[in-house]
Amino acid sequence: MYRLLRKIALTAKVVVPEKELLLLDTETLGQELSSSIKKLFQGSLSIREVAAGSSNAEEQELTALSNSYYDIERFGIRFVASPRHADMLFVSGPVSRNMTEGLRRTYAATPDPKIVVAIGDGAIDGGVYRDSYGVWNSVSDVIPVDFQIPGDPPSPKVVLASLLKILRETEKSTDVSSENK
Amino acid sequence: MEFLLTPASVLLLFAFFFIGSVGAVFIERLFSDNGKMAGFWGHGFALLGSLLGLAISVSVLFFGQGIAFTLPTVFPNFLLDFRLDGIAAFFFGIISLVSALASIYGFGYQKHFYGKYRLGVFSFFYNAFIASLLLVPIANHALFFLLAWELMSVASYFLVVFENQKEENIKAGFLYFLMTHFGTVFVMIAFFLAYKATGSFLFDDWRAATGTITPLIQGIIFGAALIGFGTKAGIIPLHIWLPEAHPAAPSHVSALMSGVMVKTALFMLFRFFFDFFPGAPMEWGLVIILIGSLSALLGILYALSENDIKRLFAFSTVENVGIILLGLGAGVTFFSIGLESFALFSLAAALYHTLNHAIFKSLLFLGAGSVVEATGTRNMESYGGLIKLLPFTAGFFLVGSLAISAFPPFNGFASEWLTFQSLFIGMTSAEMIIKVVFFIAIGSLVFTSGLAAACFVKTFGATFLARPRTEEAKNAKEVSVFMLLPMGILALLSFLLGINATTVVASLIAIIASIGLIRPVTLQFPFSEFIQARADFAAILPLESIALLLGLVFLLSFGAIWFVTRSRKIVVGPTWDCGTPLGPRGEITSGSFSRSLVTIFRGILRPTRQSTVEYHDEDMRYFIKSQEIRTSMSDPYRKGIYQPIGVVLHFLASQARRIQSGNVNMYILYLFLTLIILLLWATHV
Amino acid sequence: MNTLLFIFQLLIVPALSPLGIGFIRKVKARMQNRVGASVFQPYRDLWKLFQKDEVISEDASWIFRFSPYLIFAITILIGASIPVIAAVPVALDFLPSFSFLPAGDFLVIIYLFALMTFFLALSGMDTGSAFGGFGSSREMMVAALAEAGLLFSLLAVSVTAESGNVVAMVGNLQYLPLQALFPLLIAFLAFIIALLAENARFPVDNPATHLELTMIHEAMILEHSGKRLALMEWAAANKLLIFILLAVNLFFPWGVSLSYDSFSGLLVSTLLVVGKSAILLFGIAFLESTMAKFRIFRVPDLLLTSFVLGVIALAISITF
Amino acid sequence: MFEHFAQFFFFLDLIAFIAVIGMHLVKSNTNIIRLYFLQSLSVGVLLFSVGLVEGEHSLLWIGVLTLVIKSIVAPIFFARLLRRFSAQQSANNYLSVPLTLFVLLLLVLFSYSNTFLPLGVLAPEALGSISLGLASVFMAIFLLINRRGAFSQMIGILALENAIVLLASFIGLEQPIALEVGIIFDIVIWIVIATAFISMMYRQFKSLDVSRLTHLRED
Repeated sequence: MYRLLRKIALTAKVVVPEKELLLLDTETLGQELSSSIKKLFQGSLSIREVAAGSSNAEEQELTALSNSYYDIERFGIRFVASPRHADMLFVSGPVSRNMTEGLRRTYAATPDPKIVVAIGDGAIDGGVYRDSYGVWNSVSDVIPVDFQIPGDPPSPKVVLASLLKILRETEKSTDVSSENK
Repeated sequence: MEFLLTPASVLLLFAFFFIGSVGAVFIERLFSDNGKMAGFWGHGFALLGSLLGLAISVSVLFFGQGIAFTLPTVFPNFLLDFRLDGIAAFFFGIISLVSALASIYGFGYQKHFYGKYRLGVFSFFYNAFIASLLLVPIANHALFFLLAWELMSVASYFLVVFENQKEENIKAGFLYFLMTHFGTVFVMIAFFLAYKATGSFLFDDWRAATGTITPLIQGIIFGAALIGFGTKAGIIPLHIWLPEAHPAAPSHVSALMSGVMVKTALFMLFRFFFDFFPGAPMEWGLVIILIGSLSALLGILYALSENDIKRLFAFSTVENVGIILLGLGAGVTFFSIGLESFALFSLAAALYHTLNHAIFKSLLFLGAGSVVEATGTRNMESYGGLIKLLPFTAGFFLVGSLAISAFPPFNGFASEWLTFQSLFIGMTSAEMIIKVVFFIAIGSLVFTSGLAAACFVKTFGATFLARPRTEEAKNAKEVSVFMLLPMGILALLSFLLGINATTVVASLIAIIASIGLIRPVTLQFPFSEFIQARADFAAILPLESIALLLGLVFLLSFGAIWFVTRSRKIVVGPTWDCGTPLGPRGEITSGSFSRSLVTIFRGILRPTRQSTVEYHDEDMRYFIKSQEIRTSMSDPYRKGIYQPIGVVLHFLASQARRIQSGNVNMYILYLFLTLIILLLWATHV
Repeated sequence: MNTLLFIFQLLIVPALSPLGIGFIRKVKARMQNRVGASVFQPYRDLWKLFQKDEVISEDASWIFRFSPYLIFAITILIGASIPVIAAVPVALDFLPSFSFLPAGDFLVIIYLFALMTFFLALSGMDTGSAFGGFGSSREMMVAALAEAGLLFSLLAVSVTAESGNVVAMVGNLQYLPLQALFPLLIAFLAFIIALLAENARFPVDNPATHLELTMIHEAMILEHSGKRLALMEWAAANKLLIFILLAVNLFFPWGVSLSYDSFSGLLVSTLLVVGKSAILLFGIAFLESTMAKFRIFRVPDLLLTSFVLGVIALAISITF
Repeated sequence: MFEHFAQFFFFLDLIAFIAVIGMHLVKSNTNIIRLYFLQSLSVGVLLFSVGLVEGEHSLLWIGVLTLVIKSIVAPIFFARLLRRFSAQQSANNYLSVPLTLFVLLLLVLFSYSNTFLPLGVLAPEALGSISLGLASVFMAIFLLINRRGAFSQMIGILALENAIVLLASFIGLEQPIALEVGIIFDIVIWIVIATAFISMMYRQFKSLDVSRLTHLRED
């Protein structure tokens, strides 16, 4: 036990600095959130991940988010079990026929104000499974989508950066817009 | 008001019941509306009688000195001697209160029997039952008491087997009849021993002759009384008839039986240990406490594993009888080691729990009655979601469950808190044996209250919450106002009795002191600054301020939160079941709820499980067509104690049959031989 | 002046309890070598949940809608009646009899917590989802068995302190010689086990898990959303802080000031209480990081050991 | 009242005693009726003479009544009954004759033994006839046990009746008249029942043998 504790105490704290994340240029498609919602979810955000026929690639990347390198929790973001507790829905994979009902129910079960993020190429436009008989090609065909994070699968850094950009970008732009107003 | 204190009022009371019972039989013949008028007549007069009884007991308790009179009878040694002193008036009051409310409930419940059973007969036995219940505390002559006791047993037997189309009711009735008379045998032993020791059947002479009884005789009398009245009260080894008989009776009768008839047995135990032969040695107190803790713990464990709603309440009656016995046993122990005022206090706790249990148990049984009336079955597995269909019943049922699980603002908590305090006092006494026994009592009481909370979450949840699991539960409808009114009154009473616990305990201490052998002195309680029981005033935990605080804090937080979140919307959607449209079969039922606790206590409960599998093709045994799992509780008492006794009796009986050879001459020979033997014995003795 | 103290006493526990939860999460993160959310994250979570709308199941009855408020109110009531910084019951100036003293009786506290668990389990069962039902069944099992250990440990303290009221106990315990407090150590162990069981902490239930088979407390609040979820989380935090304060002030009573007037006494007592609670919270977090969760049917043995420890403590404290 | 006529009463008692013994030994039913006639005759005469001696008019009537009913009506009635069922011969015992005699001896010794000395104090001068009467009571009961035929058992009960009356009169228990009439009335009723019973039994079992009744017992 003692050796474990000593190892914990001594190992260096290595975590992706926030600045580096903000500088990453990721093109996130989707219009701005209103400032009130942004301010609301600034401090704390709970995400419910829905795998709608995904190839589990996006899920691997998302689990990596809560390790000590990326450590999503320091931004007040955490993954929750029930859509009732969730604010944001991460939907991955082209929505398969038998997941449609499940996805619609999850969407209905999430209280407002809620954000839907289609993560990974599969979710955005069907990716490699496009136009196959079993899928709807994209999440937006089933439920309204607010943001998209492209990539097959997008790396954790990209996901984290886009998340921060979704929640914080207007500051910069408001500073910008407030300046030029 | 003075009229209520005269013997005439008591006779008028029994006249009401007489008219109610006999009249109903004729009424039923006159009107051909399958018993509707007879039912109203019977329940009406029962209501009148009980209200008069309530008035008498209130006037005796608070204004008068008590009623005592004697009616001579034909037989020399048999006097109808009535005596209504403080303690008898208290029980008289409880009985008449619960029977009044049960009769009101009966008006609504009787349409359950139209056309199926004869309501005239029901009213006859119903009035006879209540009359005999009221006779028991008032009887002051041993034989008169035995008459009332027997009348009570017989009347309740006929009420238990009233719905005789169901086979299990008949069996339950037979077992009940057998066990009560087993108990009555011991009661008679106690009475006749007392008669032999004191030379008279009058209880007053017994009270006077306290000094002259040898300890041995007193011990046997106490033992016989404990077994006799214990059978009627339903202490653990003798309880097997209670969960059979109480559910079989119509609901308002089982409310009477569970809430009140059990209390008459405890009343007589109190009389025997404190009124007739006070000064029982300490060992009796410890024995009562051990029986009490055993009954409490095992009673609630069996209630927990029960799926039939009325059997569950019957087992919980066994548990509450155990708790009352704890208070009584503590009283006997303190009295024997000289702490009279603490004895007074723990007896007040026992009587308070008797009153509370009579109220919330009858509330729960009436609630169960209306649920059974609405759904038509007693099996909790087929209920579910009834709170939306029977809103008032659910509300009152919740109040009853809160009261019985002893939660603060209600009366159950007040009496359990008092029982705890009296057990704490016993714990600090000098003797080691007393300390050990009181430890066991506290341990069993705390486990019992924890399991009681779990049991009543299960009962309320499985019956009223979530979605209806069967068709009957789906189209259940709210019961008539006659059935809701008594439940409402009982719920209000159980709240009021919880709130002003102080005044109730003060009057109880006065009642017990009225027996004249214990004078309340100032008590110094080691455990709580809140108990000050001086001569005339007993202040216990101010439950009303706790209730007030809880109410205030609830309103404050509710208002603040409502203000903060008033602009938020509430959307009503389907229950979240991981996206799959799970039907009502997915929710938890009473059996699965108690499965974890039953598995933990499997050593005691010994659950049995048979699973039968049916394959499509017997020898291939790969594809299962259907699988059935049947879980149930084995009944150790019936297998362990009553079965062997039955076998032995049967064997003896079959031996005795051989004497009946069928030959007339043989019988005359037996006669002749006995004649000769008697002659020899007569001349030589 | 008393009114101010009365309000202070009323609000101290709900105000500080999210801080306790935040501190435990921070230590657990640190143990996993993560930065972890800030200590004030629970406040933000609560604030966000209060702003959100609610989705309530159509099968839910009025019990589902009102029990969060009742549960929250119970924790506030108990929080106001236990000794936090000073062990002296405060009553309103204009209504002297209206104080929190009666609610401080240790039996009342145990039964109020049982009432809270009662309604928590009912609201879990109300929506008819399988998780809620099983969560309530396991919660009632744990609560039924933990109550024994809880009662016996508090009883041992009350026997040593010769008083039934939690606030008065702390006052009396300070004057007792040290060896009189020896049985309290055993009682403390029993109390800690009961604490872990009642607050769904580690060996009994994993607060962060969402695994249907193991979660007890989480399963019951799966259906709650918006302000009702916030109330449930806050009530759970309050309950944890109350247990921590009881454990700290009852079993290590030194330093708790006996009156509100001396400012220096209050300062010392505040520091001591915060320090002791921090140590206890660190202990819980440490336990959660280094220990595996017990299988559900090993929990009764744990609770039985707490019961036996309580009985031993009581036996010792009675004989001496 | 017994001093002068002790011998005469003892003689009557002896006749009754011998009648009962005869009932055990005789084979045919008609003889049993004749012996019963003899016994009731002796009882009747005794009662009549006691009435005469005591000057009790009521006793006289009782004596006449017993004579008429017991010794005249009953035997004729029974004889006609026997003729109807033509069962004159079927009277046999469980025990063989020597054994019956041995049991009778035992009973006589028992009644003469000193167990019944206290009874003597009631009528000191008639000690012999008391024990004789007692013996006849015991023997009448034994007759019921020993006889196999239903008819002889009927007569046995009536003989027991007479023996009791005899014994009572010797002990001086001339009961109040109501009891006497009661006993006589009893006999009349008994006769009616006996005929009904016999005819039913006969119609059912075609014989008066009691042992046939055993299979009536339900197992």
